[in-house]
Amino acid sequence: MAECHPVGFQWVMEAKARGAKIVHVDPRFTRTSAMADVHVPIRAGSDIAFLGALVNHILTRALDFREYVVAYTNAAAIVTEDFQDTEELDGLFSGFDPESNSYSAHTWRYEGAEAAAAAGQRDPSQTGAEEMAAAGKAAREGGQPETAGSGGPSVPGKPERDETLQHPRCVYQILKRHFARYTPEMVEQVCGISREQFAEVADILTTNSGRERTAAFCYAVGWTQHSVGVQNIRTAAILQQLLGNMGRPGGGIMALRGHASIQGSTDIPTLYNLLPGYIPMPHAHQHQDLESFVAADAGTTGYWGNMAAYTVSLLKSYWGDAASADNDFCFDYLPRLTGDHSTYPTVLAQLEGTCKGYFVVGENPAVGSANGKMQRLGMANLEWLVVRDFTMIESATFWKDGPEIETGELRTEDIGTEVFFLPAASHVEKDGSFTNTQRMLQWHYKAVEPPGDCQSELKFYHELGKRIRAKLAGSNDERDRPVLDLTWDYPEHGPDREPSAEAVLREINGTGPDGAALSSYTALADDGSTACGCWIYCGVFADELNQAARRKPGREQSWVAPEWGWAWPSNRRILYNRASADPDGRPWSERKAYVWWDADAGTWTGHDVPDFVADRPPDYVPPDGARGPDAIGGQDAFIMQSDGKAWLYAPIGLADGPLPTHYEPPESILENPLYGTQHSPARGRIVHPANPLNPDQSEVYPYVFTSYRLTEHHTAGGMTRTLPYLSELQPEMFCEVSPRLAAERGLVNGGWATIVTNRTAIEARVLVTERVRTLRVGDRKVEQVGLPYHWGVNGITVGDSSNDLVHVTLDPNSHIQGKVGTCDIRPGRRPTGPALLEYVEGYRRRAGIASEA
Amino acid sequence: MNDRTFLDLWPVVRQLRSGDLLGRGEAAKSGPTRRLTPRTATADQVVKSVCPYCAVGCGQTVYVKDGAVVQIEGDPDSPVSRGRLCPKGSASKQLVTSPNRVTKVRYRRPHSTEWEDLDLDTAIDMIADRVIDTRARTWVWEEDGKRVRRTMGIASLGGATLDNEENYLMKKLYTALGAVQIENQARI
Amino acid sequence: MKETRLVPDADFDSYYGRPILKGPVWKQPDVSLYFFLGGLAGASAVLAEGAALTGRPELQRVSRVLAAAGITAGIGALIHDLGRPARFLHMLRVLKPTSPMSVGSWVMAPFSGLATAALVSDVTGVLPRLGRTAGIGAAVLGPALSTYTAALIADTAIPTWHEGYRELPFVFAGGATAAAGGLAMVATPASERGPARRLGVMGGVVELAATERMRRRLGPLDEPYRQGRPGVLLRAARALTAGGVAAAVLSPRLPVLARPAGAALATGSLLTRFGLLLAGRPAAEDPRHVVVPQRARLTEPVGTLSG
Amino acid sequence: MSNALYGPVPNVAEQAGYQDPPPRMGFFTDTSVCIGCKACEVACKEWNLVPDDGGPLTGMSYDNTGALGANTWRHVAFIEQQVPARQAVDLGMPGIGAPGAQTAAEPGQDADIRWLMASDVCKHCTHAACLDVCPTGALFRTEFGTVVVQEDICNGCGYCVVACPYGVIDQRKDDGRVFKCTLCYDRIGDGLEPACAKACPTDSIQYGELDVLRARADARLAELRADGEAGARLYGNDPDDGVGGTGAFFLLLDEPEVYGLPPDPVVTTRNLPQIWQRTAMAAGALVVLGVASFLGRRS
Ligand SMILES: Nc1nc2c(c(=O)[nH]1)N[C@H]1C(S)=C(S)[C@@H](COP(=O)(O)OP(=O)(O)OC[C@H]3O[C@@H](n4cnc5c(=O)[nH]c(N)nc54)[C@H](O)[C@@H]3O)O[C@H]1N2
Ligand SMILES: Nc1nc2c(c(=O)[nH]1)N[C@H]1C(S)=C(S)[C@@H](COP(=O)(O)OP(=O)(O)OC[C@H]3O[C@@H](n4cnc5c(=O)[nH]c(N)nc54)[C@H](O)[C@@H]3O)O[C@H]1N2
Ligand code: SF4
Ligand code: SF4
Ligand code: SF4
Ligand code: SF4
Ligand code: SF4
Ligand SMILES: [Mo]
Repeated sequence: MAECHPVGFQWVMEAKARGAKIVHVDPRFTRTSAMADVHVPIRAGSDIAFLGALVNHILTRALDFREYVVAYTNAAAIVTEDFQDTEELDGLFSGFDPESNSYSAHTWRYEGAEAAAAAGQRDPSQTGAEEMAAAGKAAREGGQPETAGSGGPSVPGKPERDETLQHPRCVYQILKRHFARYTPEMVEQVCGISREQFAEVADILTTNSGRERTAAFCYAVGWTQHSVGVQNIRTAAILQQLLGNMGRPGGGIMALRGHASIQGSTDIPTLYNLLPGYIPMPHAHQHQDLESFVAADAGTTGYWGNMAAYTVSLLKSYWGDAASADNDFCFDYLPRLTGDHSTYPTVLAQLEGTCKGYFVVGENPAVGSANGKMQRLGMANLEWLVVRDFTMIESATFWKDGPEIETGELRTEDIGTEVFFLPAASHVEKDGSFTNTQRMLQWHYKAVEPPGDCQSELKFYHELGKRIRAKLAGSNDERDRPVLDLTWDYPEHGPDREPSAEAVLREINGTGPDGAALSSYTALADDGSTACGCWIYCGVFADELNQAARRKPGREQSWVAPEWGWAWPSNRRILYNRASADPDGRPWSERKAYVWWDADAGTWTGHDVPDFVADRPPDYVPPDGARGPDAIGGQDAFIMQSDGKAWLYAPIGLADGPLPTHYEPPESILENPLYGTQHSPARGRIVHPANPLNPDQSEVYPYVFTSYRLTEHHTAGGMTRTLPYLSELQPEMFCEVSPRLAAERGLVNGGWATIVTNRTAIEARVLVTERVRTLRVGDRKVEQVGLPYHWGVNGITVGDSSNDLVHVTLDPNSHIQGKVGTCDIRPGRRPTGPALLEYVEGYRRRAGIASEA
Repeated sequence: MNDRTFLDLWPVVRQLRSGDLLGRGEAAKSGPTRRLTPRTATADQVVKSVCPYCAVGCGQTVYVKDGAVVQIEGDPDSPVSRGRLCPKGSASKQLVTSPNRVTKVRYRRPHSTEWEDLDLDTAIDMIADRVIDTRARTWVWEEDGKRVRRTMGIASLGGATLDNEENYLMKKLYTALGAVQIENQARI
Repeated sequence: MKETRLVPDADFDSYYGRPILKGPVWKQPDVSLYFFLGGLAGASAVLAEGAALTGRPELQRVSRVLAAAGITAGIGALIHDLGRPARFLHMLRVLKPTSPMSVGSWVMAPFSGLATAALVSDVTGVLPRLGRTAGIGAAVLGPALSTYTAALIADTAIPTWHEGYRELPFVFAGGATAAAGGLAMVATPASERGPARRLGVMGGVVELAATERMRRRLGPLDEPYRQGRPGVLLRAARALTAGGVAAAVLSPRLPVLARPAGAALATGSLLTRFGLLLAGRPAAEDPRHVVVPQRARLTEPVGTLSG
Repeated sequence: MSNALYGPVPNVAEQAGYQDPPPRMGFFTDTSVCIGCKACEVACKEWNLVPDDGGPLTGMSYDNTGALGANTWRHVAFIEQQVPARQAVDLGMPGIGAPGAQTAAEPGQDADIRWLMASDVCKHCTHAACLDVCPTGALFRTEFGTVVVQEDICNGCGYCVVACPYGVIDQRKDDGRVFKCTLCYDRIGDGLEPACAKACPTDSIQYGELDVLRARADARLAELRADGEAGARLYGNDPDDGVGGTGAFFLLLDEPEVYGLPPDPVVTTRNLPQIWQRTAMAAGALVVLGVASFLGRRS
């Protein structure tokens, strides 16, 4: 965190100054470790084993916050008899289809909850046993697990419960059994973490949780970028639920996300599987009309129950008057998914030739995406490519200076891609809002005109849309109706006739029947009377004011600082904050008071906007058959969940199992010590000759590598390798190795090393450092190679890209790439030109992998 | 020391006149030093902004003089960052004013070995044509007997560095065009 | 008061062995040359005045030339060394007693005028009285000009220089007189060479003795004077000076030795300047020279390094 | 007004000729909370338009700027050390040379590591050798008690470079003049915080009135000591030290030399009276030699 979110880290330091204990779990000793009370070096890719053992530690010693657990989590829920755990199936859950490598969640369901097979549910895996497997696969590929970005997926009805937590099939007991084998000894075997250190962390965590104290988890891509990325975070979520750390100040799980508006670009997604506000993109097999699309949620409890209103309002904001009840609000204008159309399959489509045109707008896949070669080969096979950036990034110049040109795999003259490089305007050259990692929107103002041809994306896309519409004007082709009916008239201003970003934000916020900006998504209707571009952002333009531009100085308001920017939903700063009060609505403790029930006023109140129905008393019990928000009970603190509870066990919604399970990374030096199942069975595999994996436990690739960031550089480097002040601070690509590995391989500090995988080999300068520890995993010594991934061929400082080494294997839920693999490392620089191919081939031969062609 | 004589221009004289016999302070100051003003004070516009790098979302204050950015520093009002910036945030001015920025459209013809110049207007027009053409050629109404109403011929990547409003317009336009392979950094 | 203790090699920490101090950025040979020429000029002005007072016109002429040419060339070297030569006159913006360079500048400026005036008057015969007065002025400033450079390098943080502050002025005074005497020996006819020879011999002896004493006191800090190029230069300088002294002593009986003796004395003085100055960089770059004595005085608080 | 060359000075600005100067301003750099982010280095360069002077990778942990210099007015040092396992009491065994050079073996279970980071800067000495030796008055003391080079005056004589006991100030090669931290004289004159301190995410660099900072530092030291951080110490805060105390002082977790700082610097001008005295004696000696050379025979 100190490395990648340094200014956010000031709050960790603040906490430390007040006595907080900081534990840092990372393969390397980083700047964060330097400030931590405890640094826990871990074998990359083994976090579930470590976290799972903490779960086990809590459960076996009954250290959980029982009152919280019973009231707010699904610990008491009973699961059907059909469910079989990894204990029984040696690492698999019930419902696995080896044919499609995917799960059906049917057997994971709650007892008593309807197993209704309503068509078109958000998660189709409950559509009945016959279609289970196929539907599970479709759901996974359709990226539906990710639609849980603002609340869990729906389970219809409420489950049977045993509040004594004794029922053998209640979630609590299932959890106990599932994690029983996650012992400190196992942690030693799997993660290379000593029992003493494990005990210390367990003690710090549990003694700092409870009524008076809370513990928080912060994570980022050290957890997500794995084939079990989502399950890594799920394990932490289980811990936090058991310890009562959710929805409370100083608690929770903080995703330290990436770019300035990565959160915004998920909320208002430029993602294939989502529409704004986590509304899923319709799937061809389930959603042919609006009714089937919203049906699954229409039946459920909680705020997702109003899905129809959100969807219709979105369609109205896209197609305005053209969208009416008569034409299903233009629902049919939406393209449908049939599978996984995420970025890596798109690259496969480029290699196949089906994907012909590519916009790269503010991303640098030639350096940033896993398996850089696949990315470049894909781009070399396009008809046209538009790159919009500040500088000549590698994704714009691959056709003349990519590594494949050097090796002779590609010839510039043979590459038929037509490339447009369009210069982009920077953040000070345009108005707009970023949503930071706390879900907070902050407005930035245009300060100067963009130089030369530079334009904002807003201007470019608006202009592009205008031209396409003009060129298609008069077309009678049904295909063109969505384009021509689009509401696309935004007020323009300034010398370059820049569209008004505020007008767009207002459209996102939504307007009511009278055309005035709405102030809350609760006002959205499903009859076409309201329009709203992103329901969770409704309120950001409340009172016709740009709430994201609010800048009341932090020191002039409470520590929650609610009048700075605007956080979705409803300017709420801590989600599920109802859980900061006990079931009766009283703060768990005075120290930790945040939101509570004011019985006299008959309302929830506190330091933040309560995340609850404002006037719903703690003792409210919804009547049978209640739907939508009406079905939220007074103690259902997790209101976006359809059952109102935090999920220790996920009966639905995950592609790789209801509980986190340790699997070895796709390339591993170990045999899975926990189960006979080596890898995550549902992991996303990208099969292509350019994406070969190293064999497991190969002596040819005996070391683990992992990749990461440096404080001084940013991601693929386009924004830092081009700047003199940052380049001089980290002037060359390097790798970090332990003194023992250096001795073993003859690596010299400051010298060169070549790092080899089945994909290719790269070179880097060497830092020999005690900060990379040799791990004792069982009775063997495990060495890890650390690789920052910021370098490429352009810029002030240039170097080989780590991502040329990284294979593409995806998390099945989020389709995110991995960051670890296995490799060999040798002193000296790598061969250049065609000799590099021969060198890598030599490794392949020795590893016994037949080469393709 | 306000009533300066001509002789006072010579610091040696000032040394003797002021108490600064050793010529350490007051006496040694030069004219430009006396007139020193920070460029934050001489800026003709001060604009509130947000750091463009990472998701922490630190507040920035942008100082503009004669239409150019002269300084970017932390916004002390921000409850997120309290005026602080990391090295990247601190280098933001260089990001914006860097001579390495490419400010002209560049065009590479298929199979060509070089970049060419291209007029911005023409470029956008050509891109619009490419979109229309590719879309027409790759349009699919149905797949496996189900209506899909889309093109798999056009993809887009990027969004996490962009404004919400930009992402909104992008997704809106792409969706209307029937393009579905729209992706950003959330995936990688 | 304790003198500098021995520098033990063990038990010493540093930051990657990096220098703690910055070495001199002075250009070479400019600055060493200036140090030599300034010293030469100052001592020559004294010699010239002596010659004038005692009626030795040849010696007077030669010494006046050495004083004026020395300082002119010296200033040239100095200006060449400056990072911003156009700002040479900024030297006279302030007068700072805390800065040997400032004081030196205020000495050098009038000196150069006076020495030049004295020479011009001597050569042209114009304004002889003023010329003489100028000569006296130069002779008064001369000793300061010859020695302030010692104060200059002693008043730095470089331990090897600073810790030599007791003897350095004598090294420089001796060297300056050795050079002035030596060069005057070379250029003056035998009839008027006596004072030059005696000056050269005495200067050489003082230079040798002071250098020896300084280096002994420096102990381990002497290392930069022993090693590398400075070591070679200083060894050569010592040989030349010692040889020059011996030859000069013998020269009344063996007149052929006079000119070589004078040249050897001057060259010895020149090389001493080079050696001392060039040692500044290695002295600054070795963190041991900073850490070890400082650490030692911290652990034994009674001892002080500089007394 | 004492015009002292050594020892504590109650009011440095007054000593430099200012009447009723504002309080002395300075830095307290608490290295125990430095995360080595180098924001200070970048912010300083951005504000002061300092050129970049990047070289190749140094191999010195994450330090690639090496040292303070004409183009690096803040420099962050990175020190990797092995320390006995989980005992924040001992100084450990600081190493020299490249990290990892000390042991090629794996660290024992009894050895832990720590990574010290510290942002160094000009000390703005009470007795500033650089200033006192400057012949042009380019270096001067401001009303805030700080030490600043005037770019329009400096003639590049280079004297200050060798005078600084901390090796701070240096010449910019292509320019000839010397440069160093100005403690953002322009900014503080306008009531602003220096750029580096403002950027510092963890408040490792604290700017303020020196007296206030010294008190705060004492409290912080006591706190760390109480936490068992036996190696913690203040550096430069003592007006009785060799430079009269510094305007920019530090809290360190190990010996100064480990961070590349001199353990006990003494301002060279402390000996200036003796130096002048010796010089006068030598000049006198020169006169004596001159006179003596005219005694005796005529040729
Ligand atoms: N300076 C800087 N800041 C950034 C960025 C940047 O490029 N530079 N990028 C931004 C972006 S886009 C993102 S997504 C965030 C990412 O922020 P982070 O997730 O903090 O970034 P990383 O450095 O990639 O990974 C964090 C740590 O994970 C460790 N790690 C690797 N493998 C494992 C593992 O298996 N288990 C565990 N426990 N740890 C592991 C690495 O050693 C590394 O120290 O940062 C954002 N902030
Ligand atoms: N091996 C390995 N690979 C990784 C990771 C890892 O940890 N290990 N991390 C992954 C993660 S989390 C991420 S987010 C990616 C990041 O990878 P990328 O997103 O590909 O990398 P960036 O360099 O951030 O690319 C963003 C580009 O957007 C440009 N840009 C900035 N603002 C604008 C704008 O307003 N308009 C336009 N048009 N362009 C703009 C920048 O100049 C920059 O070139 O890398 C991923 N790759
Ligand atoms: S200043 Fe640094 S921490 Fe803050 S938003 Fe920018 S990159 Fe992130
Ligand atoms: S540290 Fe050096 S440069 Fe800074 S004031 Fe002191 S003597 Fe001058
Ligand atoms: S180099 Fe400049 S600042 Fe340094 S002493 Fe010389 S004139 Fe003064
Ligand atoms: S005070 Fe100003 S000049 Fe000095 S280091 Fe900090 S930013 Fe640079
Ligand atoms: S900005 Fe602060 S935390 Fe960062 S390196 Fe500098 S002193 Fe350390
Ligand atoms: Mo990211």
